[in-house]
Amino acid sequence: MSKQIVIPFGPQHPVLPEPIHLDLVMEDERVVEALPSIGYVHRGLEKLVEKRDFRDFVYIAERICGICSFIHGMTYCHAVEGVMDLPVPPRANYLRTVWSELSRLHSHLLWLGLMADAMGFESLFMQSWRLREHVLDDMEETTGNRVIQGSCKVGGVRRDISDAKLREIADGLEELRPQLEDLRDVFVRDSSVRHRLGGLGTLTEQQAWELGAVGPVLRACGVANDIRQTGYAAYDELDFTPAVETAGDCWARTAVRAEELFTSIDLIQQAAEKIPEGPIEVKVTGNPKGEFYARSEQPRGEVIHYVKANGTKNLVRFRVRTPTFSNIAPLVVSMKGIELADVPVVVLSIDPCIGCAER
Amino acid sequence: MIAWLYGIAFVILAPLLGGLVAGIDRRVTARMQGRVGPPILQSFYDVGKLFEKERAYVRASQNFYILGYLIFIAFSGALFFAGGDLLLVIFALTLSHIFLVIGAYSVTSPYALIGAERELIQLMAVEPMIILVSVGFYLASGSFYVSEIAAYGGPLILLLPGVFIGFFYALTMKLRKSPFDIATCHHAHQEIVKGVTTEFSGSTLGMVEIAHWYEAVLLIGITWLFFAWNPLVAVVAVALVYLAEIFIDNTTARAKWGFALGSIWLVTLVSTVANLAVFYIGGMA
Amino acid sequence: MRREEQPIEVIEIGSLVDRAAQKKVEGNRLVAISCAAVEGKYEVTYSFEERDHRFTNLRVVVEPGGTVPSVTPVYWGAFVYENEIHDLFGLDVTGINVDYGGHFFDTKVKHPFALTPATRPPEKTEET
Amino acid sequence: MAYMKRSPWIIHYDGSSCNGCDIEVLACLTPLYDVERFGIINTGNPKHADIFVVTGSVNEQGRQVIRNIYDQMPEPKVVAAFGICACSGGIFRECYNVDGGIDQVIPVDVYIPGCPVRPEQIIDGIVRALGVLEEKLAKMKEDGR
Amino acid sequence: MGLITIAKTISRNVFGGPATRRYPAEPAKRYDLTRGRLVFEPENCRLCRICMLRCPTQAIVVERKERTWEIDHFRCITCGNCVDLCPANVLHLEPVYREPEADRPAKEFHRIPEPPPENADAGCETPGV
Amino acid sequence: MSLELLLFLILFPLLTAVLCLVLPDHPIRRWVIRVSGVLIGAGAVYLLVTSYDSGMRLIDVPHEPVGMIMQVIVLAIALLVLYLGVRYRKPLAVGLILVQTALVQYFEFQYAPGLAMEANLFVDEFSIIMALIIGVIGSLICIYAISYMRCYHEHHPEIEDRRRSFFFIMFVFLSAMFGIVFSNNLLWFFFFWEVTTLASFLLIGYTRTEEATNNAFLALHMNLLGGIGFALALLYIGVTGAPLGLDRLVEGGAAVALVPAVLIAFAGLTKSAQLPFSSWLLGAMVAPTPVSALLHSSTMVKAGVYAIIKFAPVLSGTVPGLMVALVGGTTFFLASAMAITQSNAKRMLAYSTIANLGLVVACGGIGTYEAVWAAILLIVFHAVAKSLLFLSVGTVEHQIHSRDIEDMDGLIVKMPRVAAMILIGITGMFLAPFGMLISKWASLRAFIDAPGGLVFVLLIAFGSGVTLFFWAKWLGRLITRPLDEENIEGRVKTEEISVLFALSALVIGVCLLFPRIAHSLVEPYVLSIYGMVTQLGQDNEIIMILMLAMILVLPLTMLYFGNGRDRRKLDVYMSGRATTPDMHFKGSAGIDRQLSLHNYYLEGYFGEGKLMRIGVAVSVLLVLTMLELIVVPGVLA
Ligand code: SF4
Ligand code: SF4
Ligand code: SF4
Ligand code: SF4
Ligand code: SF4
Ligand code: SF4
Ligand code: SF4
Ligand code: SF4
Repeated sequence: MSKQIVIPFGPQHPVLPEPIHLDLVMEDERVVEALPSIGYVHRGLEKLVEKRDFRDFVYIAERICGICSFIHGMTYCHAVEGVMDLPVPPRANYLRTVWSELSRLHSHLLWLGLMADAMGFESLFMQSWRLREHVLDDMEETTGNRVIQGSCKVGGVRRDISDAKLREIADGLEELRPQLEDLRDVFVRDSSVRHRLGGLGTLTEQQAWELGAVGPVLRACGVANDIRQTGYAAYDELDFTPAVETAGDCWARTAVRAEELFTSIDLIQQAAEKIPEGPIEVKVTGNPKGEFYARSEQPRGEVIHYVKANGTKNLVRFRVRTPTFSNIAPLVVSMKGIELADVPVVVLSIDPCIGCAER
Repeated sequence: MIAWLYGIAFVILAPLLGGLVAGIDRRVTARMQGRVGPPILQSFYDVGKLFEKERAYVRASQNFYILGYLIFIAFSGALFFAGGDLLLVIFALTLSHIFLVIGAYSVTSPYALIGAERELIQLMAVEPMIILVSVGFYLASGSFYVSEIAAYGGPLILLLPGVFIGFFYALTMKLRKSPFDIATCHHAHQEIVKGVTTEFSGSTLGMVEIAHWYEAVLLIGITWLFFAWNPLVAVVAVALVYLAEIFIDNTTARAKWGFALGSIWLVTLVSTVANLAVFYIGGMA
Repeated sequence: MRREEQPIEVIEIGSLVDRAAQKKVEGNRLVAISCAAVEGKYEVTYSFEERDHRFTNLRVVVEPGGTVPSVTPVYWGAFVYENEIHDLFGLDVTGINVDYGGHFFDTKVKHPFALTPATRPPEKTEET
Repeated sequence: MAYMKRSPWIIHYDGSSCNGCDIEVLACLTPLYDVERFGIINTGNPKHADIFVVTGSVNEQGRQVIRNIYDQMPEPKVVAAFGICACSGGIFRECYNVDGGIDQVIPVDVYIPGCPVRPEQIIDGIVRALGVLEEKLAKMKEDGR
Repeated sequence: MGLITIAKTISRNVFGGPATRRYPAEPAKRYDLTRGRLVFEPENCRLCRICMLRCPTQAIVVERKERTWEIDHFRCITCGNCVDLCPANVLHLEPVYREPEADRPAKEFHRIPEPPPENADAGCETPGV
Repeated sequence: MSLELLLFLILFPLLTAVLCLVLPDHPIRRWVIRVSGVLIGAGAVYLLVTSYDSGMRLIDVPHEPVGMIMQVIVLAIALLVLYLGVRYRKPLAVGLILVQTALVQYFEFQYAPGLAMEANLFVDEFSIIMALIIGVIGSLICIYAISYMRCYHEHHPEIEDRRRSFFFIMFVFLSAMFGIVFSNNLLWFFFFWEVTTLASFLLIGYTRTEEATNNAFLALHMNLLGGIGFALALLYIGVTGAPLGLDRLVEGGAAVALVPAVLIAFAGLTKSAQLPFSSWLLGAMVAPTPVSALLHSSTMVKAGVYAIIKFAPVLSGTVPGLMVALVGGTTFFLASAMAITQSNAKRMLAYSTIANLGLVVACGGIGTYEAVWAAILLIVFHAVAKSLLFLSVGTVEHQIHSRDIEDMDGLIVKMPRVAAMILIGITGMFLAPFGMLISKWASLRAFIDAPGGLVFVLLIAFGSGVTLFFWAKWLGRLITRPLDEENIEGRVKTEEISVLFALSALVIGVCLLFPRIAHSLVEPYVLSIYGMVTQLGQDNEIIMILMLAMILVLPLTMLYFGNGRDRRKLDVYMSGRATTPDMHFKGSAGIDRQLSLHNYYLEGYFGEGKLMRIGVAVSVLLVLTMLELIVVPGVLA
């Protein structure tokens, strides 16, 4: 008897930071069908490798997405370095780690804010983004840009951070910690937040694993899978345990990300302690030949840069598999039986980054 | 006669007061969020601008409904400040909202439709409480007339604490504040875009804004009645109530409509039954 | 800095679905499906990961005009990769559970990564 | 009495960008930059907007969307292209699915270069856009609408 | 579970005052490294074309014959790759942003002055590209 | 004079009925119906004109031989029901009719001769109001039915065309309704009551489909149950020697009349489809729409509340009275809530009818002068607005072949005049300053001051919130317009449209004139019964008239806004998706999607099944308590 409402949701919609489209089929506000479609951000940049010098392509790789752009740049470098078997100096690895973790901090704060906005909690959004600016200041001071850093290059990094500056960053984050803790408490404990997030879009551990969920989505289901454990950059020398929750719902995903803020601060502080002296890059000679899959943990989960090269300065194939792309299938499953008001929340719960998903 | 003058004064002054309150509201909100916020007169700038815009439309009939909305909301406020029958005020207010909803339906747009449905849910959620507020005033003061309620010598708030709590709870929704801003809210980061006003632009939207101002002043007026025996207390109390609403707006996530409806009804039921039963038991004894 | 082992095993197209199923039984998740056009053929690589981060790959080589069977019966979520490969490489994947029918990415150049990319016939719609 | 200048409401659409510019646009709304100081609200709804802020370039699927939003905005309206992608297609100019800057689809009034644009540049850009908005309003009045 | 858990933060905001940087009333915050815009000093350019060949967005066009150097600011991503690679050190990044423009393209065009005769054969092939 | 008029009103429809039965389907029959309709309406109006200010007048009609005829007819009815019950294997119906007949016959032979009755008929302001409703609205509906039934049979060739008996029953029914409202003798009252039961039963079963038959029997069962209650009341009167005349019985007050009052109120509850008996009215919606309009919204169900209001002074302030009121209040709230989940327009109207009758019943049960005042106004407003709505839905249904509210979108374009009339009907049902709302307001005030009024106040407060929702969303559906539809109104028969116009005019007229109606009819009646009366307050009347005027004037602003030809028309916001003029948009995976907009039905919150179970449980408890309260003291005594 009840009739279905069929409406387009997106590509332009105030709750969508990036364009995607859903055909929403609803009864009252219960979503009975929601098939996503993408392609609004697809540029086709993978094909640009055929036109650019593999060393300069890092700037393009960074612009796969502006949010964890540093990690994209780094992963691209890892891939090329993997093909060329290039040893990166330890100090460069530490610096890469520091910037990665700063990226994660700013990305998670950004996402927490968007999530708050998706559930109509404006002041929480403001607070998250306010704290994020602190991280961006650190970024700009050490790399020269707030958002797209341009600090990584094949064979190392382009800029050094002085030990004193590193200590300053570590101390600054320590000062920020109490405010971040307050912020986390709101996300994790506030009853109005739990009303919106709890029990929503739940995935079981097995579902998440078999659907190929990655990053916080996977860890929220109780799987302690974090690519940083594979020990790229300096992570093999630093100590951390991945944040894990077991509920598998939107709340758990939020809690995992909120907790990871503190993991990142710890890692940056450890790195500031342990960072060795030494050069920050090695000279790159010759052209790459071979293939390599570089994997790293982005704020949104595992990213893969695959590089195939034939010994010229242009690569043959460059392919990025981003965490969002991998999380689309889990998202589609999570959307079963939700309400219209939950749509932005559930969509955001995978921290969708369409920019990189579509490249 | 003097009563009618009050009514006319409302029609003229309420937008000024309402716009100012809206401006202060935005300013305070910004402060709570660690921002500077817009100028106090921003709401007037906004509406002024809306009337400068092109008068485009989606359906020609939309303006007609929205004008109805504006007129009747002003009318209900004028009736209130003229000291009229509170129940009639409420009915006129409801009528005006129906005009708004119909305006939203008339444009035949997905988000306006959902907004209209939610606005209706919102009306359905709040209507009982608003009616019961007037019943409470009647039981306490013996009259439905605003003029007589306002002239009641004692502090009505002490007689009607439960009703006041219920009213305060529902006021959040009436003022379109989080957690009950399910149908529209001040900005537009919402799954339903701008709900009922999604399709309105320019002067049509301007009229909606002005209507919101009228409504805010009317609601402030109803709040005032609880404290009317002492104007000084009343001013402070009304300011505090409004501040508290802003505070709540800033400390909660938006609830879903099911929860909003259920909880408002529950609070309405519990608070008013507990409060009003006293009158009936007292009346029997 | 640790460098990962990443074995790639080239297998027959016919055994693909069975091997994928076997991977699933062994507790692997599907990490990615990638495709590359090299030397006149398409390489489709299926990457897997075990819980201990062990990373392995299965690869099939497809002639132009050939098809690959979908692994969605095994890994439900594989449809995103398979639709992508179809749209970018023009490679037909048979039996996808959620088939976008070539509308996963609507690109200006159809199948841009194909060995012979086709140009889309100019569409006259919204431009006025 | 031009209120137009004091209450610029924007709609932001993210074309094929890398998100870098988008998050900077969003950052402008937040406490550190707080463009609501100038009466700016991000409406997300073309019917309410005065300034159309586009970040990122135009791609195959985006053309129609950008056009559609632009058409739905009531006059006077201004288009601001934020970031080099929106100005010219930027670094992705040569990608097979990128058509170039926003001006490939709709007339652009203000260009703001940068990759990404910074909040300060965004504020400058909007201030510039306000000038254009006023001109357009004056013109509209002249035409007697 | 907690009610109104954000109250602490809000009261801190209310009493601590806004965090807003009042740009443009106050100048923008900059750091030494801030990459605002690319500046070119034509005098010492050797027209080696490294910047052109290695610019990831191909913002620069160098014409040796005409002795011209041209940049499209609507393409430059201020990555600084050219700055790093320029053998003559005639490219710099300044921490001042570019202003909005009303027209495109935003091209900056330079004619490189003839070098003094003693440097005449310093023009060189571009290595490594 | 009066006697002749009353007899005309009761007997003339009977004559028409017989003519309908004997005349073939020919223009003559149609003209007979039209002319009689006009005459009946005129008769009712004439009654108003001649006797509105003369208070209650008893009219002496000898019981014999009328009583004999009635006796025969009652037996004939019993036999008919018995026959049908056996034929369709409905043992319950057989049992009920046997019990009822036994009771009545026992009364007839044992007690009736001993009870003196001189004034068998009467007129007062309330019966004038009722007569107007029956006469004017009833005959309008009959006239409407002429063309409606013709189309009905064109659309449904599978249904046997029995229009002769259809109109026969319709007019018999009108006659019986007049009988009810003019009877002072409770035995007569009962007789007419039974005739309406039978008429309703036969009309619900008109199509003879299995569903119709079952629903007809459902209605029969419940009404017979009520009839048994009525019969018991008669028996009680016989046993105790209480007066058989309505006037004197009511005057006797609770001491004498409480037991029969409660029993008749019980009958009234069944007839006006209150919980737990409401299912029959929903089932009755299978009947052709004029039947729904006539029997099941504007007249027959009003007989139930009429009886309750007549006994209101007796019930007032008693516990059983409170129970009656609670049944009504509960019904009001729950039926309104259930209406939310309905998309079938007729079913929704049925629920809303039940709800409004519930409100009237609540007023009657409370029985104070304010409550009665409100109740009568409710009856008036409801009758006009509801009949308009039912008939409009009938007309719409024949054009768009659906009675589903969701299929009515764009009606404002497809059938602008009919849509406008539905709009009038809907606004009449729930918006200030239209009638229903005023009456609700009045009943709210009546309840506040009543003992235990809090419960009713709550029920009204929540009920009106709910009411708002379902009416407004229907309203919205009519004026949304997803497609550019063509106007198909020309296909509607002039006769249908004229009736609708007449009813719309009536709705507006009644709203405009309501102070007048209140002063000249309702207030004198209430005054004569209670010696006290409420008044609306002149300022409030002015305000309401003002609001109405504003609403009526508002469309003139369209002149200012114009049709917008000089402005730019913007497309609907579709999240950036381009749409075609017929509202298709490109969906995911390249599928072409049609935009589809529908209302909410809130099944999860107001599910029919769930609420019905609650309602039945509560109301059964209340009804049982009510009956027990009169049985137990009786037994004890
Ligand atoms: S995951 Fe998102 S934020 Fe990170 S690089 Fe990709 S698109 Fe950007
Ligand atoms: S909830 Fe969203 S739309 Fe509402 S005021 Fe807050 S930011 Fe604005
Ligand atoms: S201009 Fe730069 S930062 Fe902005 S969207 Fe384009 S690539 Fe990203
Ligand atoms: S790299 Fe430097 S010297 Fe060479 S052309 Fe460019 S600017 Fe001139
Ligand atoms: S700064 Fe980067 S983008 Fe700009 S011209 Fe130099 S190399 Fe090109
Ligand atoms: S001599 Fe060679 S290395 Fe030196 S500037 Fe010229 S080209 Fe460059
Ligand atoms: S169109 Fe009218 S007259 Fe014809 S069959 Fe239908 S309802 Fe009857
Ligand atoms: S819609 Fe109604 S009138 Fe038309 S065929 Fe169906 S049941 Fe008969």
